Amino acid sequence: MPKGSVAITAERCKGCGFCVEFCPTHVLELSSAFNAKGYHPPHMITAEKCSGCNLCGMYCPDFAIFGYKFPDLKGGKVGPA
Amino acid sequence: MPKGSVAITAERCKGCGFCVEFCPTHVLELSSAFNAKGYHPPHMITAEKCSGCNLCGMYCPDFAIFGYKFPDLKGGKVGPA
Amino acid sequence: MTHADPRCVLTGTHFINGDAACCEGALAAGARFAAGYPITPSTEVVERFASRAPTVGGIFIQMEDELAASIALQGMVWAGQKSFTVTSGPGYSLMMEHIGLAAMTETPCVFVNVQRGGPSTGLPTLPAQGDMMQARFGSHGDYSTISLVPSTPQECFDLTVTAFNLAEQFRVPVMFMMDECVGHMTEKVVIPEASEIELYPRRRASKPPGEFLLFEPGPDLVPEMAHAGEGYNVYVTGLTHDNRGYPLMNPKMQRELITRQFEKISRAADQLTIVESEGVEGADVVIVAYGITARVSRRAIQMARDKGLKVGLLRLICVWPFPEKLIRELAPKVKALVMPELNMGQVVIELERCAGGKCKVISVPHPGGTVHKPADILEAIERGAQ
Amino acid sequence: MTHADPRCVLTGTHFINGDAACCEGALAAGARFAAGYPITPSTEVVERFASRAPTVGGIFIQMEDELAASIALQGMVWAGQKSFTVTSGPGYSLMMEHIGLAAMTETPCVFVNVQRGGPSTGLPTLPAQGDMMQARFGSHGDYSTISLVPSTPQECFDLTVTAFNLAEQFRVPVMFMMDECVGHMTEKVVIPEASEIELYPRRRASKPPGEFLLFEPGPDLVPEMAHAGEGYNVYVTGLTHDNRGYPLMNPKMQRELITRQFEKISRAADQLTIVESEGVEGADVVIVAYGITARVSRRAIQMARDKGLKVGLLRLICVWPFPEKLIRELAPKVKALVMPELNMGQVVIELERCAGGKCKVISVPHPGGTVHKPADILEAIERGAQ
Amino acid sequence: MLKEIRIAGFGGQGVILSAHITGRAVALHENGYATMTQNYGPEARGGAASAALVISDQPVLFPYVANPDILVVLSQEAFTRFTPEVKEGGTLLVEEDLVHMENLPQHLKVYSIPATRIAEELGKKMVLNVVMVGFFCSITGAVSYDACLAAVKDCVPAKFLDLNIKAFDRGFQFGQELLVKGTKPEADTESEAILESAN
Amino acid sequence: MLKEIRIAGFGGQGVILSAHITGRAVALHENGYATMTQNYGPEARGGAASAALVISDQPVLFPYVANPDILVVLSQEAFTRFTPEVKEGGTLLVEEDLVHMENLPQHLKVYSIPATRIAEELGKKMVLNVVMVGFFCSITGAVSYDACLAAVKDCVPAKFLDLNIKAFDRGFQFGQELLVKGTKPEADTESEAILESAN
Amino acid sequence: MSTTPELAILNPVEEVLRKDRIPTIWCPGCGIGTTVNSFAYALMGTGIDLKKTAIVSGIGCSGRVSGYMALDSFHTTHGRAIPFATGLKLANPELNVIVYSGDGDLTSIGGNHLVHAARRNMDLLVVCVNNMIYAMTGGQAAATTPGNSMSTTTPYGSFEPEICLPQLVDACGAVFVARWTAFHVKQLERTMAKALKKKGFRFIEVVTPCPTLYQRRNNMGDGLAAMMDYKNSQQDQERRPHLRSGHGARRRYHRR
Amino acid sequence: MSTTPELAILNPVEEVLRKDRIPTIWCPGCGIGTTVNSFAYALMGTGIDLKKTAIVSGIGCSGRVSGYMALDSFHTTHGRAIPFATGLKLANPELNVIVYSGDGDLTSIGGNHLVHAARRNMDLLVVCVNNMIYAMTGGQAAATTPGNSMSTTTPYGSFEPEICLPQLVDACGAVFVARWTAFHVKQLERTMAKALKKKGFRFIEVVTPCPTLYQRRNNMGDGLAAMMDYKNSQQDQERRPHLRSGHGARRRYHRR
Ligand SMILES: Cc1ncc(C[n+]2csc(CCOP(=O)(O)OP(=O)(O)O)c2C)c(N)n1
Ligand SMILES: Cc1ncc(C[n+]2csc(CCOP(=O)(O)OP(=O)(O)O)c2C)c(N)n1
Ligand code: SF4
Ligand code: SF4
Ligand code: SF4
Ligand code: SF4
Ligand code: SF4
Ligand code: SF4
Ligand SMILES: [Mg+2]
Ligand SMILES: [Mg+2]
Repeated sequence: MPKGSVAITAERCKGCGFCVEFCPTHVLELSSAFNAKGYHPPHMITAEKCSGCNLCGMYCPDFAIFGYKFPDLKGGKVGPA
Repeated sequence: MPKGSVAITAERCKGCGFCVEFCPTHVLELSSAFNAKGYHPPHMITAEKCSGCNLCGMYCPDFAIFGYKFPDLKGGKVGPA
Repeated sequence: MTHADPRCVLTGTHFINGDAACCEGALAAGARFAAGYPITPSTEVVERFASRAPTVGGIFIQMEDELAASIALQGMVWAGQKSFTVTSGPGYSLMMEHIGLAAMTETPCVFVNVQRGGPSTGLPTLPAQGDMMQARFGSHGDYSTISLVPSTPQECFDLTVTAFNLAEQFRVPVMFMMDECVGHMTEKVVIPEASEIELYPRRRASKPPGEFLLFEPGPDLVPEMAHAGEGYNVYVTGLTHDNRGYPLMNPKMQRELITRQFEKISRAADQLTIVESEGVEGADVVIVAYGITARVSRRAIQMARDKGLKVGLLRLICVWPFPEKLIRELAPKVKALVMPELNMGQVVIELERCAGGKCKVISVPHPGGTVHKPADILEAIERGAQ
Repeated sequence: MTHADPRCVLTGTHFINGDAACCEGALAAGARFAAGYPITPSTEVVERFASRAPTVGGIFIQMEDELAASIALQGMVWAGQKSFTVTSGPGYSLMMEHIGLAAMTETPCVFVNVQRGGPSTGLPTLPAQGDMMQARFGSHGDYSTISLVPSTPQECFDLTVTAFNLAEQFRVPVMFMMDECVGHMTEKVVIPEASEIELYPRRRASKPPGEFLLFEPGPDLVPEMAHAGEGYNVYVTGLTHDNRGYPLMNPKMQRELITRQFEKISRAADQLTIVESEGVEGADVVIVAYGITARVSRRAIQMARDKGLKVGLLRLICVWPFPEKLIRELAPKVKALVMPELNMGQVVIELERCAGGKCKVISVPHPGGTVHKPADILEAIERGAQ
Repeated sequence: MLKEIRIAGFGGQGVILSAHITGRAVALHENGYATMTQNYGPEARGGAASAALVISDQPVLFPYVANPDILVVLSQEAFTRFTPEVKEGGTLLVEEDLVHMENLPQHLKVYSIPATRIAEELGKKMVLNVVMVGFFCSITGAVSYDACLAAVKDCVPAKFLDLNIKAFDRGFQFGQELLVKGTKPEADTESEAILESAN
Repeated sequence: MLKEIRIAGFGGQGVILSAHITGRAVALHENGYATMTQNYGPEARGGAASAALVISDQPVLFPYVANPDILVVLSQEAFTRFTPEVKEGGTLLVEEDLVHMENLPQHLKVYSIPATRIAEELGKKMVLNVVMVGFFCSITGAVSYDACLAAVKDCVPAKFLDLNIKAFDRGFQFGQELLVKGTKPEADTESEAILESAN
Repeated sequence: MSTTPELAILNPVEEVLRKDRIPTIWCPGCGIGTTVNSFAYALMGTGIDLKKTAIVSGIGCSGRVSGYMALDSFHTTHGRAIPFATGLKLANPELNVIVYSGDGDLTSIGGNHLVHAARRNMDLLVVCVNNMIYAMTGGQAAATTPGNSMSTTTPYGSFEPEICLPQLVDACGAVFVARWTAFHVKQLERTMAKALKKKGFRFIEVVTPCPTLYQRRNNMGDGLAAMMDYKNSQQDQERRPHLRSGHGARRRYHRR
Repeated sequence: MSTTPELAILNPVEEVLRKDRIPTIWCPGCGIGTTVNSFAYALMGTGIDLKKTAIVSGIGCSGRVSGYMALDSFHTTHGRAIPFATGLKLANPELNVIVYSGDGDLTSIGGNHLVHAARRNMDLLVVCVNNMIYAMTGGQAAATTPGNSMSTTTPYGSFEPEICLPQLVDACGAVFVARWTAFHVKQLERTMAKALKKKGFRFIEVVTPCPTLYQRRNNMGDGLAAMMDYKNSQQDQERRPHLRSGHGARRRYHRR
């Protein structure tokens, strides 16, 4: 049961791979698909491992991805860590 | 018997008093006479004490004075220390 | 128009030099902030300002060089203040990049240049009018600004106020082109009551954030202004930019932007034809001069009139933009226009162009260091009258 | 005249851009030292020089800013070398103080400006000719220098050599006014044999130390030069100075010095009238243009001739000093002179002045970012022909 | 004979170099005249880049290209921007994987090549521009094979020479094959989709 | 009534201030017009300094002084340089200890004062310029005593006010006494020597 | 897997970005954008009044940062961001003024202003993006380019030693000096937040990848390679001044 | 008492002075001329080839030194002596190039060149005459003016801390850094001689009296008073940066 997830704006992505490399739980991978600019944006390969920690978002130089936590059952805060 | 003496170009002097103050043996004094620019150049008051060390020359910002040593009887160098 | 703040105005009669009068003019105009760097013969302006400004809640900052001074003042303006800087030849050369920046970003401010003999270090303590073309063309690229030239300490006061007003009205950097003579000449200067000093207020954004565009031209092509800290998220760049201020680097935007920046000045040509004329009507020869040289010319004119010559004086107070229309009208009516300048012939280029061959144009150049001998100007008048 | 050093000359046929050709021209002219600071679109000149110079015993130094670059090169010259610097608009503005220094100290050197759209940061990658008046008047005070404008990469090579030669002949800083178009345009460039490249050698002191005076004018008013390290105890200052080079700050010395510095150029007006003319004889309309704009004008001329109009082209290669005499002679013979420029109308001021009302003078301004549409120039030709 | 050519894509694709090679071929290896100019934005990579080339048997007066005879596009943005400028009946060369040809004017002769893919197959994506030069040479005949190859050799570092010659040849070959098949791109499903949307 | 005045000496003697005080007296305390200009060298002290003052009952057009009606000299250099410029029949005021009057033109009216010595006696060499203002006021009558005194008061720091008033008065007094004795300097041996060499 | 739809649309940093200007002009793998994230979170986290916050840049790839921030943005001339900011701050002391620019801009052409703003303890936060190169103009050597590196103006390797910025700024008397790399996103955010809340002259250097113009010419791989390098290697001293003598990436400078 | 007539006429330092330019423009009690003595003896003592020695100044009272030396003399623009000297040295490496100028010139407007010449270890000797003021222009505050001092542009006392030059230059990597006062004529001579013989970027600061424009306004007496002060007082820290924290007048800096 994943604790969080990511939102990706594929058209902004320049395929640098920072998010993939620095995701602590190795949730992401660059897809083989091109976006309009010819880059390969990331997608989730092990979504269940995502903690929503938003490290991917912190690293993404193009504001193309960010992570967020699912609402806590006890009513915690929603939003990036 | 003095070991040295000084040469003074009175017209260059601006009366700052450096030579007087920093002569280690207090050989000099500012004279009461004016030079053309209205300054009081130094003169020797205790010439016998002059070692010719040229400290006055080192201090004079206007190249108006310098000290030199008398020739050594044993044929030493003539000129500023 | 608003009026000067009485706390900043040293109302009264003074015996002060042009530099001091310029400082008082800036204060009266509402400048409480200035950035500068010392240089002879301009330093007295900022020295006085450094002492006066804190008494009215202002600051003078002496920057590390003229590059810094000439942009720090623009920061002051974008923070909502009126501001100016003061320099002389070598420092003015160092300010050129930032005069272009001020023109491009339409930053209202005043650059005072107390001209001395050049080129290079030249004659630091002696007068010249050798930076007149530099005032117009010294920065790279095309821009159009305003240059005023005072010829008495009294005018150093009065016209400094005008310089600030024009800067605000047109959102341009205004060049205040003094010279060592006027700057270091001491005379009676009358500073009026604050209520008699009219000020052109900052053209502030009349729309709220979101609707307001920082470079949207008003009816007179001049945009309104918002400052840092007012919630507008202003965007100011020296790049070619659109009405939001965002960089937009293509020939079309360039044409739109630069053409407008020229037109906002050229449309106001009549307002900016600021001259003083004396005996021009019916004259055979008119001396066209500015600054200290205009004053020296008066003696030559007296001498010429004594000889029975019909001579007038057209004193240019606003040199840039050049009063083209006036000269085009005047040239056919006279035998000659004579222009003495404390330079090798700078503004006379424009004079001759505008005269368009309709009369003789006689340049009386002078490399500076002192003023003209009236006899030299007289000689030119006589040549012109033939 | 001597000849170029074969080791420095890349004899052969090349497909290179104007920036590269300029670099090769400088090397061929004997410049093995340069100081610079990167700026688009000029950087390729020094990048190439940085790679080429060490192969011929030279050095390129990238300084910390343009202020430094524009004076380091003068140090190089006073050490006995030929040297130059390269920049574009904003950097050129920063060099203004030192152009004045070079003029005042009569330091032979070359300032290359690859012009881009301005003012301020403007259009860094796009062309303009907006710094033409700055090249003449950008530094404070009065000085007279030479400005050349190439219109093809081939000319970037050829005229760079000329620029160095003129610098040496007159002991002045020479402005080499390229633009982004020409700088970034790639074409065939033929570099001749070194033996075919004539160089004007440094005018070295012909008298021994003690007798030699560093600023004593020769018959053509140009002084000879001694360098640091040659035992002459040279004294070089930006202050007004006497023939020894010692500061002497009075109006008389100022007049003597500045007048001579102007005259050494003005006396050579004929040599410095460097133009290319085509179809001017018998033309109704002559286009007067320089640099890339002259090339663009050729298409407009073709179009006009197709319409049966008699149009000629006068291409200014040396823009400053302005070919005054030539224009004064030409103006009465034509209906109109048309001047397209990639600026809001700069050199046309001189054109109109010299035309003296003898013919129409039509400015075709353009704020830059691209070249003129030939149709716009055609339209001006048609107006002129009426 | 005067031909105006534009090659456009984004920074980093070697657009400028491909124009340079072509111009050089004409100017130095064919006794013709060539003038190359370039436009680029402030971006070092990823921004729009385009080069214009005027080749002629006469000296080139006007160096700019407003309406090219031949347009080579390596990016969608370049396609959208420059296609409308091509002369009536002009030629369009396209990097087929990077460009979706929407609103393609009917009057154009269109030739596509997966230059990036070919370059990647050769082991170095960067040679896509040389592939394109070969393709250009092959399709347009505006410059001879020999001159073009000589220019390629002039311009590339020695250690990449073989690779580049291969890239040039692959591009040239691809063009020759295409010419045999006709001006329209191969009717594989992917490019059919493109053609559809190009109505 | 237009009077051209030059006051000259070296930097640090307060030459400029003395001209300022005099001009101020005319412009602000007498309803006249005064224009003061100055020349100075690059030196902060010790270099040549000179001020020119034009006073008139009409606005002053030409602000410079080529041939003064009155010359005040405080240094040898100033004497040598400016004396030849004085108008025929003009007035020369001299600091007598600092100037040896060689080649003195006969047409001049000459008045000397040991201003520095007087200032030193008052305890501050720096007020020599105010002594000179008093002397000037007294000898030339170009400006009234009251106006001049008022201007002195305007210009000096409060804590030195008394000293300066004294200096002004001493200068004025010295002038009055001299006028009684005639235009030539006191015939003490020292100044006689000067006069001799002034032939 | 349910996502909260609103969140899925808006990246939180966009609160302080000019959305209408994205995508940025920066290259793939350029580290400048990464530093902007740390800055954005620091800005939002400290709760300073964003309406009273201005950001000033010079010219360069890094100098474009000001233009992407939804603050009062000033993109001035090359090297002169600090004196512009000085004027801004003096004339309206209520403003938080941040200078964000490149190494070339702030330390080469603008070096004098850096020195003197630090000396006069001007109340500014200066963030210097150090990619060890003049990037925007195409890869010329900067004062920060490590000795022996290749660049377009040092085709035989640069023969000048590079400058150590924290040491320089410290010598001038800055009250707060720090250095991180773009890899240290969290540490950088915290440092920025801390600096934002301090008064006086504060300086933060961020060593940042420039794959296009610095790394490529020096065979140092792409942006990711640089980031990995920042992460892993603490030993190899070659061409990585962020790891050098006493000024390790992790070391923070405090003064006064 | 017999004097040797020849000696009595020629001051030995005149060998390296332009005699036709004496008297100097300097004020009574100005310390600049005193530093010139140390420099002259150092020059003569080291026996370097004076024909291959050039001296470069900027603008200022101190900047006039170059014009009094019988060397190749360059009086350049304000602040730019170092880059001029850099060009000179690069284009003729045989030259000994000395920059001799004022504190304002070298460290305020010219600060950037100082920083970068030190950084690139340019082979120059820079002598900075620090009189803690802009003298030639009439006494404005400089970056070296001690905090709270009076000057014409700080009529209420300067509110900016002054810079410590040896610390700055050291941080930039100079190979030789020293500071003396004009009182320390012998030490200064020795230090200058030592520096003249070294290679690389060498920097010597000399704290010097300016009675006319700095001291008078700060009630610090005449030139002699300043010299006495340099001699005697080591405790009083007020307004005498030459005595301050760790940068005592007697401390010499060496690096590399
Ligand atoms: C006066 C001036 N000189 C030169 C330039 C050209 N220029 C623009 S950006 C830049 C270098 C930027 O380097 P840096 O600050 O390190 O930023 P980066 O691009 O590396 O992020 C230069 C030299 C300019 N715009 N203005
Ligand atoms: C570009 C420029 N700005 C300003 C000046 C004016 N200026 C000449 S000397 C000087 C200050 C000199 O101070 P410093 O270097 O400390 O020398 P000092 O006179 O104190 O010996 C200044 C500001 C100038 N000549 N050029
Ligand atoms: S939010 Fe955290 S865990 Fe999820 S993908 Fe991003 S970095 Fe990985
Ligand atoms: S970090 Fe951003 S730009 Fe890089 S691959 Fe991930 S989403 Fe794309
Ligand atoms: S030479 Fe020495 S002892 Fe003689 S007066 Fe000079 S300082 Fe005194
Ligand atoms: S040191 Fe020189 S200037 Fe000073 S009093 Fe002595 S001789 Fe005169
Ligand atoms: S050139 Fe370098 S610094 Fe500039 S955007 Fe690209 S990677 Fe970033
Ligand atoms: S003003 Fe100061 S530094 Fe200048 S000469 Fe006089 S005492 Fe020396
Ligand atoms: Mg950088
Ligand atoms: Mg000083």
